[in-house]
Amino acid sequence: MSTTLQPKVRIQREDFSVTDEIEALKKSSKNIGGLVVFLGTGRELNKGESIADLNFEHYPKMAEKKLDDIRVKAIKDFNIIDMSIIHRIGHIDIGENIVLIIAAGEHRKEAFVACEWAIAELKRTTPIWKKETTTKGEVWVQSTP
Amino acid sequence: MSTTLQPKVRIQREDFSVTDEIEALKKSSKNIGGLVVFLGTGRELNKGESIADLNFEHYPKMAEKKLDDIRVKAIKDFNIIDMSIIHRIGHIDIGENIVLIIAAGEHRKEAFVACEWAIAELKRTTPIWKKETTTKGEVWVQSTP
Amino acid sequence: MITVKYFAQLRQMAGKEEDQFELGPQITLDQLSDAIGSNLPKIGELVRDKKIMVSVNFDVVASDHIIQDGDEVGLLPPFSGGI
Amino acid sequence: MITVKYFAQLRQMAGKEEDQFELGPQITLDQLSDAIGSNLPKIGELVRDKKIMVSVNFDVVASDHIIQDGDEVGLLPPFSGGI
Repeated sequence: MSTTLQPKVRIQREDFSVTDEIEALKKSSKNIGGLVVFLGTGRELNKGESIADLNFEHYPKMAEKKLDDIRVKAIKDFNIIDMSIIHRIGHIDIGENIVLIIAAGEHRKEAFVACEWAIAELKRTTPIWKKETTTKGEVWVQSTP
Repeated sequence: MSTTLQPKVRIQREDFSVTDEIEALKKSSKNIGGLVVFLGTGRELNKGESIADLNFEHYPKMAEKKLDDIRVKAIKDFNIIDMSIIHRIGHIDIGENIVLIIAAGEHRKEAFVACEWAIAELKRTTPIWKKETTTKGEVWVQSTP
Repeated sequence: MITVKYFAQLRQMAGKEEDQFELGPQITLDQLSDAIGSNLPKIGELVRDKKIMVSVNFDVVASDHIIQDGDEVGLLPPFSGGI
Repeated sequence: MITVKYFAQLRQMAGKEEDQFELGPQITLDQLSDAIGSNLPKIGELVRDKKIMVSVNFDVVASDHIIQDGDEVGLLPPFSGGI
């Protein structure tokens, strides 16, 4: 388990450990009863095209600001105890982790709602772009719901 | 990372690693794009009572059968790729992991629905019982929604 | 022979994990509750009054279920798994 | 001075990550799109036709937003973070 205290919202090149991030979030409160985690990973296929690899880029400062906004709003609006959001950038292979959102609540219901809202909001508001490399070449992906 | 291949539905005394369970499930398909995880942990308070520790017991064979049924039904009904369900029994301290459900889908929506359904169904159908030790003594907990 | 399993608070009330009864090839749940109640009157009453769920061979059954010789019966207090 | 940042496909189209313009204390988005278009006509057109989102100082703005000298403007293709 990592002993360094890291910010709860991060954009980073390196992979993350889901277990370490959960254990870090658990330290927020002894009253956490339910954690809901969304983990997005690199799929091999998109609309029938075979993907060789993915590359993510972001708008520094703005992307972090939007993720911070999502975390603060989720804690306030859904009455959860805490939330972590981590998104990777750079080259990502098939099967690798891309994005992690953890919502920690006293009970499970609010954690499910907050986690599902947060990933939808991330896709809507956060300046991060995905480039897919397929057999046909490179494609900047348009938003998908 | 664990190299032993373990069943995807388990009831066990020892703790589990969320990361290891996710990585094991990822091996089901290269087409997994979204994993939704529910992790239940031991809270310090329940209805204002301070909890010293928790103890879970189960009905062997029947509990495993019900978890298997939930996994099979979730994969079929919600069109997810795979699911893991692990529940611990025996003595559990505050903050420790109790139950883990992972739903892996091509997309996130079906994974959220399947995961949330599975934990509700576990509580409804699976013969597992929780005993809380508080300052007032031991209490077998009645079902909560 | 029918095996009856006690769990959680019922196990603590019974002071044991199971009982075994010789009650013929087919019996009703009422007949079983009488047999249980001869030694454990409180538990017999809970079963008769349908205050607890009953499983037969690892599935919950309705109160009119006919129990066969060789079946395993579980007496199940309200579940509280998960969190 | 106003800094304009290009991202993703716009960065590839522009062949650079940013431009800087001296355009006075306050300008409209249309004036900025003309300045961008003088070197990068396609991108200038996308901005003028409101085909892409524009951020000013890290927040998305409406098309009538007035840009101040010193602002950082981001030209933002549709986002595709998450999965």
